[in-house]
Amino acid sequence: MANSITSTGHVDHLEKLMPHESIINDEGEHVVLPQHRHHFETAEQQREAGSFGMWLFLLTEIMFFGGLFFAYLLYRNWYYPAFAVASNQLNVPEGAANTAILITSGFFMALGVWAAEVRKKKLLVLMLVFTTIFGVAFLGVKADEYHEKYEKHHIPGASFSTSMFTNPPVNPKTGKPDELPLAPDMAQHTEIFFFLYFAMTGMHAFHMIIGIVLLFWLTWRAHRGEFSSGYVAPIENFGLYWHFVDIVWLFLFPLLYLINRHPIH
Amino acid sequence: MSTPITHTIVNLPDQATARIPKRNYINNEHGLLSWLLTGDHKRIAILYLISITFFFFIGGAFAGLIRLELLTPAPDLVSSDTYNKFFTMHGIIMIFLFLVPSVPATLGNFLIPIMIGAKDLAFPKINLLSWYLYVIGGILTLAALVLGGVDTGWTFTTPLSTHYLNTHVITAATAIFIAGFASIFTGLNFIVTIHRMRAPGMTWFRMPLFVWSNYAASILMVLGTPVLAITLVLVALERLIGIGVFDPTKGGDPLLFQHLFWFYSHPAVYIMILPGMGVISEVISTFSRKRVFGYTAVAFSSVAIALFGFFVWAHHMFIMGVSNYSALVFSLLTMLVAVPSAIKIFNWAFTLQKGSITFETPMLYAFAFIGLFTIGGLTGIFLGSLGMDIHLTETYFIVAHFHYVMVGGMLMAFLAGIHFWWPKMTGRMYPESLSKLSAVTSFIGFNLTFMPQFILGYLGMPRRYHAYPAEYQVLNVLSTAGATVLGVGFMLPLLYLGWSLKYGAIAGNNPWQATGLEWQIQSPPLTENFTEIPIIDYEAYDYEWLEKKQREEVTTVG
Amino acid sequence: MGISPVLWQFLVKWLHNSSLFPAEASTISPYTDALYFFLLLMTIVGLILVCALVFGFSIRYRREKSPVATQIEGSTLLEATWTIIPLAIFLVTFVWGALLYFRIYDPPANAMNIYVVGKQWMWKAEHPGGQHEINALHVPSGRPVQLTMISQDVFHSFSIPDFRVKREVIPGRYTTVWFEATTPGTYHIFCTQYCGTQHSGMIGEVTVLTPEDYDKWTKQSTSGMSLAQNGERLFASMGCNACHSGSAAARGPNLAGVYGSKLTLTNGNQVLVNDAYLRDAILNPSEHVTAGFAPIMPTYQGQISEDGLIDIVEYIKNLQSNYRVQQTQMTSESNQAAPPTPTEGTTETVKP
Amino acid sequence: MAHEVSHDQAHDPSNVTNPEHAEHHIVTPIQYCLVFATLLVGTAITVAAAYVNMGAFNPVIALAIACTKAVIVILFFMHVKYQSRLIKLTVGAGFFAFIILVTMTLLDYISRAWGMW
Repeated sequence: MANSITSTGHVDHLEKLMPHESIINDEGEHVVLPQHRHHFETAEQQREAGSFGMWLFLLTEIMFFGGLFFAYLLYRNWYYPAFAVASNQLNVPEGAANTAILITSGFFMALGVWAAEVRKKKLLVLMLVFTTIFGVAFLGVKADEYHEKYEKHHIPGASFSTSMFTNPPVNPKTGKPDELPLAPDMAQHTEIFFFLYFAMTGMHAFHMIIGIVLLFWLTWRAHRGEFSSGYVAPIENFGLYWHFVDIVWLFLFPLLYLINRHPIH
Repeated sequence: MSTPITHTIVNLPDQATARIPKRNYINNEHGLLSWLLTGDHKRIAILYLISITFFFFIGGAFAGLIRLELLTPAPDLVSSDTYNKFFTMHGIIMIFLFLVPSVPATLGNFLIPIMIGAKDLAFPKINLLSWYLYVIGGILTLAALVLGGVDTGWTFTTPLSTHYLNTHVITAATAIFIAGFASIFTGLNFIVTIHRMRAPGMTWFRMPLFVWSNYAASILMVLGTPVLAITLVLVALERLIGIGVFDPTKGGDPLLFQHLFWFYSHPAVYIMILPGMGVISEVISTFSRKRVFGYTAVAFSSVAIALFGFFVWAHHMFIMGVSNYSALVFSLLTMLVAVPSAIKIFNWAFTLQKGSITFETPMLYAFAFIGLFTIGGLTGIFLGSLGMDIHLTETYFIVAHFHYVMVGGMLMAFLAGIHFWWPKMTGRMYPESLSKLSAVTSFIGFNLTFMPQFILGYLGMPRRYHAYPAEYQVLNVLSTAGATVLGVGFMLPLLYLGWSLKYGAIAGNNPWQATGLEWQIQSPPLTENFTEIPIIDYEAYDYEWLEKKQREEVTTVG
Repeated sequence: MGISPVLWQFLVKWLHNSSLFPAEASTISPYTDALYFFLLLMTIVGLILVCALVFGFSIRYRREKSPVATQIEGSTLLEATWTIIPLAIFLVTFVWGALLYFRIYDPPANAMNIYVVGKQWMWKAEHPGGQHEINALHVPSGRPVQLTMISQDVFHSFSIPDFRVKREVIPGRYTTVWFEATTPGTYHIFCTQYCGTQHSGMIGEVTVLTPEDYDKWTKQSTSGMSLAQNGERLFASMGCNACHSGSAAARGPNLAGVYGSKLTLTNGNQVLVNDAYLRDAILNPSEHVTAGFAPIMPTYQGQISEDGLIDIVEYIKNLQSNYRVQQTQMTSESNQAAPPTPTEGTTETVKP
Repeated sequence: MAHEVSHDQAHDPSNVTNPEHAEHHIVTPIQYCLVFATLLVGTAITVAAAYVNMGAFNPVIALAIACTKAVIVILFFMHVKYQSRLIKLTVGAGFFAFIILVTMTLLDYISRAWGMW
């Protein structure tokens, strides 16, 4: 008996012929998800393919950031003194706070995925909103840090000044400068550190902005109840993307902010 | 009804009664929008085929101009700047807009779902997005060309590309960045489809070798392309802000660019050649009526090439001041990566043993591939061995080597694939005798063009030279003559394939009596490929199964 | 090699005259050509083998002669043979190539050093004796010649096909290659790395002279000051002698005889003082502070051209005693006229 | 005629559409809170460790903590621990490719100082 699945009106055929393929909801009767794309055999196969595809995309992101991380690794070894002093210009409390904010945002995203799986729509929407709030908070702190670099003339390019490094200002409390003065040629290499700092955190912030835009769209769709009846793939895949962006920051924070924080004398 | 012993395998339905099937993916929907917004992998393959052919002939035109200029030792056809823009455009268009996407995006898109028994690729919308990104990348490249061209060479060597040129480098870099994502999405689609959407019974070792080689190429696309993306971003940033990681006067290291660029660009040459090898496995097996000799060896050597492809990139940099010891390591690994290609060549040769061989056009192109790819591959060993590389690198020997592999190997395989699956894609047969003529013309033209360049290479004529010493002229004239013949050889298929769309004989389901799943359904296929999901219980290239099926005359699936 | 040298010379001469083969004008050329012919042989044999298999099987098993194909699964023995044999041949090529590579890129100790500076679209050769040449290079035959090369702007690549040598010329770092010319004559120099508009114009001539002609040439083409003397002038005018005066209380380390010695730096690691180290120390002094000295040396990045750096490096290489340093310092402080520089045999006076 | 579509098509081991047929494991919020806590503690430790002078070990410690945090996020937040072997393999392949890029390129940079080049 050839189970011919013509392209028209396939939903009822599927129902009759492959009952075990559809998702069994609470009352145990079989319902086929409307989002079931025709070219997949089962919804399960579609979901597996979706997360596998998302992971492959994250692979490209790993290699994309990989190039930057290698450049950082190379120049940190070549110009360690410049990197150490320049890294001390970054504000550790703000960085640590940012890391905590992003971890919290990831936590709420994970709870969001859970809420979608157990089909609690209101909880899902709430979690997505929290994730967005913390995401935006992260960007706010980032913007403040960038502004501080702007004031100190640490943005690479024409306006970059190394005076801060060649003769470091005296710390009013201790009466002595916090840093050893850098030789002028080494001070010039601090511009490479700040270029890498802006390239890596800028690329990370750009990915955050994309994530937040997607979050607004997903929150709106979640609010319309699309993801609380078994179809969770978009939430799950966005969760993967969001956690990936969180992992990139988990590496960026120690590598950029904490190169050499122990006091020098 | 056993066909009389003739010299050809082709069996077409009786032309008087045969018709193109009423419902197929071409006439399923009408109107431009149904093509531009399609999710059907077959239609996207046709869109890719048209846009790739368009860019191939633009790149080919630049090749013609270059050969025309090199007819005379003096720089007399165009100014140096224009000549530099010619070879840069030739490189960028041919590599990023033709060779990387050609077989995967056209034949791969069309055939992989059918060959593994799926209705479509895993992500049809991403597949369409991939084509749009390709077209945007192409348009941006043409924009860079029209606005004034870019003369950095396709390798964007820094610090030349970042500080010493004011041509449209950023436009070209953005174009390649976008076209790179088209290649990533194609690779991503293939990997997910091959892993997750095979028909029941289609185990890994029952899949055709075409699917295996596209799978290996997809791994390279997904893992390699992003590194090129970040490298081009860094080049663009350095041009905009002026400080960067590649500027030696500010402490940067230009060799870091070479490492990051070649980390992608060497796997890219395997992205280009592996799908071509897949086509050759299919063609050789069909026209010798035999299972590919050592199926598992050929399948695993595709994956081995993909894996080793990541370890060898610095053989492009042997004389650039990389340390002697790392040069040793990369030279040794380059020798290892050459072995799987040798395995494949011998396996194809032994597939012919005890076969029942016929010589249609795809088979002619396959023979051309085997011959020319052997030369291309072995000359690669010249460049892999350190001492030889010192004398041969950056000369015309390199130009001849990669054209033997890319044009002799990849393009011959692409044309073999186009001729082999043309009946399946369009339902029409192409004129056999004229296509054989064009195959022979291309073969002769190709050898006449690039064999002299090996000799020029050993004589030391440098690459990308607008003018050269007089004693090299004879060989250059030969090469230009060959280029004209090659140009004619590549123009012909455009004509008779176009002609066959309207006047070609009706092909029927299985004109070549091949065993692939794609030959068991109607041609051109339905939009959803199969009326029901096929159950596979036979091995790949199983001609006994085909024989039994034809005797029973049961159209199980079509 | 199986072919007798006479036949070899005849073959190479005939091919060269019909411009199908480059001349063998350096000691390394025959070795490179030997590897080339071995690989050519490998390619031809491989091609013949594959074509024989393909055409043999095609004719023997064409459809007319064998209408039904007999399926063969494959044979692991055959797979093993065409894995091991190509691998063996390729490994032989690897070892042979590596030996050749190390021969070309490790200059012998007694090599005569010539500096080459690549600049967008011209080659500047600078002989220690002071001869400056543009797009030309005069070298004696029979003596190893080492080229220490650097670029002022973009990647170039110094290539002499008839000597079978080629080396990338990178901005920011010295790269070296050496050769020993054998037959006098003029040969091409090419820039083989694409370097912009006039890339194909960046060519020149190597003129190989017999040792006697070479000495005659050095005499009549001297342009006055040797590199070391130029270096001495720059050393003084840049104020280097203020710190590197060689006296005990000097703020900079004593540079006499420092070339070729092993230095310990403030961060403790040991370094061999060669051309590259001297150049880096001038441009990035803070990374090359000798143990026991304060990191107060200013950077000269962008203030001295590559030629100037070469002159200073050459001067430091020839500095055996601080006699000249103290003398120039003394004359610069007092207002006497500087002693006339001796004219003949300029290089001797620098050495005490 | 075509094969009878066996009812237990999904459970047939050679059913390649979904070989592992992993039923979907739901990670409970308690596990998420645990992971959340460890991540915050990890951040605190890495900041504290930066202020202690351990010479060459500082970057090693910082990277070790960052790697453990990343592995925890991948396993629990991204559910890789409960997913098919294929996804685990893909994650491994990604980091393996990155490690190739780093080690093979460092191979050149490190060995430059060894001999004359």
